[in-house]
Amino acid sequence: MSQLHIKSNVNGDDVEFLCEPEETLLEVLRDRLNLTGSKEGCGTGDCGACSVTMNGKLVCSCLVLGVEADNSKINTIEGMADGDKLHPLQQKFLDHAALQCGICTPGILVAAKALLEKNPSPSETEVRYWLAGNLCRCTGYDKIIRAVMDAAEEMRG
Amino acid sequence: MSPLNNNSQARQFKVIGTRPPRPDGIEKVTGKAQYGADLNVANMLFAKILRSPHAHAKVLSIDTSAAERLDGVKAVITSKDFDRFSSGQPNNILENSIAHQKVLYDGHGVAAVAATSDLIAKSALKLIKVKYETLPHVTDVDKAMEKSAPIVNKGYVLENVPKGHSENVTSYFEFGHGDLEAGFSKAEKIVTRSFKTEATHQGYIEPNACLASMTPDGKADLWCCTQGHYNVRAVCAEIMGMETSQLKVTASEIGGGFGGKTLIYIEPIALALSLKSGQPVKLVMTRDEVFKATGPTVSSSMDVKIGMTKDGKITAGEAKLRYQGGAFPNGTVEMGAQSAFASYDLKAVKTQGWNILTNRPMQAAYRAPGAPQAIYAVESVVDELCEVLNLDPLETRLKNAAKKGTLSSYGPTFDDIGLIATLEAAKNHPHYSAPISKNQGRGLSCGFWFNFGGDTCVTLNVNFDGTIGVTEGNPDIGGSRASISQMAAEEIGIAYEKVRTIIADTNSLGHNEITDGSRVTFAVGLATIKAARAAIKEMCKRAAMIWNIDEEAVRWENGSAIPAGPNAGKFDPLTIEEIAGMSSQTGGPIAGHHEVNAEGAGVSFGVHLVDVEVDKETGSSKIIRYTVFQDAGKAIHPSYVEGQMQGGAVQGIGWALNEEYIYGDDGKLQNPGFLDYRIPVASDLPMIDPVILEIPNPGHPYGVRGVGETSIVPPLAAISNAISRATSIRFSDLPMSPPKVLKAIKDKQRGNG
Amino acid sequence: MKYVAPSSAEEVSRILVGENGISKILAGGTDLLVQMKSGLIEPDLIVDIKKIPETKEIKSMDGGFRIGAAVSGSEVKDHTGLNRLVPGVVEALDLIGSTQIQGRCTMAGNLCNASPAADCVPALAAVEASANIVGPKGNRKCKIEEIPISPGKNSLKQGEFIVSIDIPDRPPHSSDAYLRFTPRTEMDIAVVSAAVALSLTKDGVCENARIVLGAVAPTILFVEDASETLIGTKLDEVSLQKMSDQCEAACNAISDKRGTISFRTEVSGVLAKRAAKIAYKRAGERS
Amino acid sequence: MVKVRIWGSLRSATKNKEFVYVEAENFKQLLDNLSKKYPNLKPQISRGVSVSIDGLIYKNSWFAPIKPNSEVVLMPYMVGG
Repeated sequence: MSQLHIKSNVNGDDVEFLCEPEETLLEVLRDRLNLTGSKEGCGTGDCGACSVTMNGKLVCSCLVLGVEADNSKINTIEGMADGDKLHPLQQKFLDHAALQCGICTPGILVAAKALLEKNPSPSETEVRYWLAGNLCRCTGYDKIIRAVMDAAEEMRG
Repeated sequence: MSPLNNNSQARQFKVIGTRPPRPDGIEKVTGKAQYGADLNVANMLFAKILRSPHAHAKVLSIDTSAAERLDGVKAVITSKDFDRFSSGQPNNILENSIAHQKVLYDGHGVAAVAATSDLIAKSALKLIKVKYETLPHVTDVDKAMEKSAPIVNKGYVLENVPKGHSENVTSYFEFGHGDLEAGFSKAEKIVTRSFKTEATHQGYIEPNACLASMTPDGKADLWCCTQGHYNVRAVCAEIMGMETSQLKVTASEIGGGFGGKTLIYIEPIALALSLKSGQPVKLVMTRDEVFKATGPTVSSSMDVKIGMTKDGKITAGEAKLRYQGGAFPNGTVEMGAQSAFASYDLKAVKTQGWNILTNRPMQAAYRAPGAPQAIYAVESVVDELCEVLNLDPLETRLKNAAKKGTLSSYGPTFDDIGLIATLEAAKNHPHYSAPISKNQGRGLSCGFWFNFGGDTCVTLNVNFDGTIGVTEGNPDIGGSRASISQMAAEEIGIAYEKVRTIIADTNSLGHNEITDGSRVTFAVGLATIKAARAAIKEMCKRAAMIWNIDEEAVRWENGSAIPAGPNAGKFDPLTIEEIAGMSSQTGGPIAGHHEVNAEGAGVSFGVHLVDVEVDKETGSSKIIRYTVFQDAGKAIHPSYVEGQMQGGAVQGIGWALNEEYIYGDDGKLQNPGFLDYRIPVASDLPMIDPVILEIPNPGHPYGVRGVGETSIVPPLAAISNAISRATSIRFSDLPMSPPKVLKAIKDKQRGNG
Repeated sequence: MKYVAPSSAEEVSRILVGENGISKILAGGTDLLVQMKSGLIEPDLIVDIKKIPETKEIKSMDGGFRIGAAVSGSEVKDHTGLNRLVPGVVEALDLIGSTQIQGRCTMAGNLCNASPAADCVPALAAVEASANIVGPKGNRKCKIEEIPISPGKNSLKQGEFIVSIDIPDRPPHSSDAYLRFTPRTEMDIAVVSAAVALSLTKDGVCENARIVLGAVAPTILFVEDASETLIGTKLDEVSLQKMSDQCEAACNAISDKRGTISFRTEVSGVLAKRAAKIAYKRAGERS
Repeated sequence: MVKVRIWGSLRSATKNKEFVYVEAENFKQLLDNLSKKYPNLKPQISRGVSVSIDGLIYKNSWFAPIKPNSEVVLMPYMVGG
């Protein structure tokens, strides 16, 4: 096994790391870069708890190799708030009690942000289908959908 | 959606019933909150568990030598490594974590490795050579009862099990009262039907994870995601032969549990690996392991017989419940047998329950364990009777509903309960009278759960600036820090923001029962209120010292000490800030604490109403509209009460429609992943409309009843009844997956259904 | 395990030929990484093809399109030309996995994975798409339906890989549709699926039809007699029913954890009928 | 004397009696005296029982008071989710 040297940009910061070729981006984020906000719920792309964006595209970081992050821009939950100012989605999740245990929350917030950047005024159905890859076992999704719709409305101004 | 206030309440609340932001919210929306797998420490090793590929086999030998020789491997253990700690008593938790002489199910742990990286640990597992002698297996509940079935695990049969069954039948329970035969003889119509439900998994999104560090002097620190770290300490200390005080367990944030994280699977293994390697060890399950080796629910086979008069009075009810809960015994079937008919006021009722062992993983509690299955069967038959007798299903339930003074089906007479109010709320809700379209059916079901209390400790510290620190010992699984802070603020008479509640490690408080049985808001809330009252008493005493009057002459109001009456003297109120600021000078820091085995939890009822549309060409069912009515006693933080009701309902929807453990003929689990174990996704669902009722629990100062579990009980029958009405076919087998529904429709069309 | 990311197709082929162990092509990775995670495969070499320019483009070609092997589902979904030409193929790709999977998964990957339940394969076969293969003995072109040969097995030879997929232009009044059955609305694998591509005359008479079923046989199933049944009709109920029955008759399904033989068989006909109606409506609207 | 309701399958230990009578002023005395009077109840009592006293379920509070006219029901010890 020989490790590869990767240069990437995570949440606006240039980073370099060494990783094994078989390590996933999720493992790199969590174990090498200490960004544990992205969660592993399944490791097979079925739960969305590890959602990040890679060059602006929403992906499951468990289904991306760490080496593929070379020369890429990665954005994770840790980069969502602007300093001490929460992103409107984060604030609306708190206001609507859209989280119970909170393990799916980082992935859902990252996914919802990607949605609103693509489609600032999604219908309820569009929100539900966009977020279908993010499992939540606590809430039944109701308050999550309301929070996303409300954040979208606020962001539209 | 605002809570209905059916009972006028003496107390006017200021903080209770509001919806403040949760104290741990920002950590959880920014990714800062640390869950089980999120902690890394210096010199840490990564552990992996080797698991059985067989459903049932003797372990002839385990050769770990090649794994031990692999570079980077620091420790390898098998069940033998635990022998030196053993008290000689069999320990089911340990035996379920790591097999002794036999592997009892597909995925049963056999050996474990700790290495310097996850990849090395994975490679080491492949180097462990295990020789098995496979044995015949059984995974079906009815087959496991047969005399000829392979015996799964010997020595567990209780003294009262009737003869004639396989040794897999380990316990038998019977409840009820009255004369069944006389009851059935009065019935206009009797319906008897058999039901089956498949096992489901709690499906928490965070796999079980822990980090253990143990030293040769017998001390250890353990970090883990659990519903009860005090229980983890008790169980692990016993397994490891440790004194309780030497094991400090800290609960991480917990990514869902629903009962599944009340059991212990990996912590003893991490401790043993840490002891052997001399390094901290992190052990995180994969999703595949979570499905194969952590607790699903029981699966069941049930017969229900109910008689009804033509005007809808139930004359007698009988249920036979056969539950399998894997390779070790459990106490689920007796709870099912007790709750089956709990919603009804019956003159004659009898329930029987058998627990059966199979080659499946040890079942764990899942929201109201045992109740959803039994109540699904009973509520389906009640609905069928309503249909054949042409009666309104809601009126019929009202006519038979349990109320204050009803002799319950499980023995005690009910005190104030909220079932009738809940049914009335459903009846008066626009959902019940809304029109439904072609291919749709409307279903209804009642649900019930006991709710628990149990050992609880709370310390409430009054800081010098008059703010409050509450220390409690129950992992916050869905917003309980908020509700506990609210109760402390309410009782003390200060703002919610002045209170911070933390979850203590096991060395900072006395024993706390697991976060289960919907107990936390009830029991921890009760202890918090009592702790606050103790602190208030002390603050009144300090005020009395300052004013130089009798302690009894001081009253507490709105966060201040005031003279109790005109005779006490004329003094300006002393605020909590002032008293706290002077506390060093008046005797020292002020705290209140309360330690109690909280009893009197008070039962909870719910009613669910659902409209389902069935695609008759594909057998696919779609939830069109869903309303939950539930008695919360008193909703402390209504948003999180609604969240429990919505979340439970959706778990029930998954159970009713698609979730199931699928075992192959080889006894292996076919679907250990979120792709083929289908929990509902956002696009499967409509909004879930919650209606909170508040019929105060006399056993709690604010009237709180547990709300976490009841909501999973009604969906199974509500959805089954809706599909049955949409298709004019009675369904009696869960899940109602499309192939099953389509087959029933086709059979009916072909005239053999 | 080794990881390489060559910048030309020829280099990929050379590297593949030179590797003695197990080598795997990485494009979207949505199947490969899952298989690696479960221990199903342990490659010695991973060849990432995303650095090869032609795998990343969608090119117009004589009214049709050439889609690079590393073009993701979401890129296809956002492509106006493809949506107009082959809406059925786009909806098939759009059904794979979740939004996150869409961001990575590729048609070529779906094809090479050779699952009988692969969503875009029936849809591609219905519109007579083909794959461009690069290999040690030069380049070749292959019909879509000839790539998967049995569950998990494809017909590519040592050193070969798919570099792009061609979707030819379609005559006027042609369109397609894809439907699948899954227990959940999203995040699921097709229990059974049907793709229908139709070409109509100006008057709405079916001139050409291709009906391809998924997950009802070891590979996708082009149902010739059912397709012919629709030709010369305006998709009246009688013809549709006959076509649906012929689809059911053609099925060679299995029972497994996702569905039974009878379910797959019965629903294949239902889906074929529903997809045909959609394709017919779309074809009528497309000049 | 307190009147105690015994659940169905436990009645094999009480000579098939649905109700038994024992002296008891609290939970502990109840269990102690039940064990004495009906030794066959012992295995279940040692595994754990809950007691409902006037409709409130007690899991293990020994000194929960029982009045002579209290409604007392023996129940299996329960665990939750």
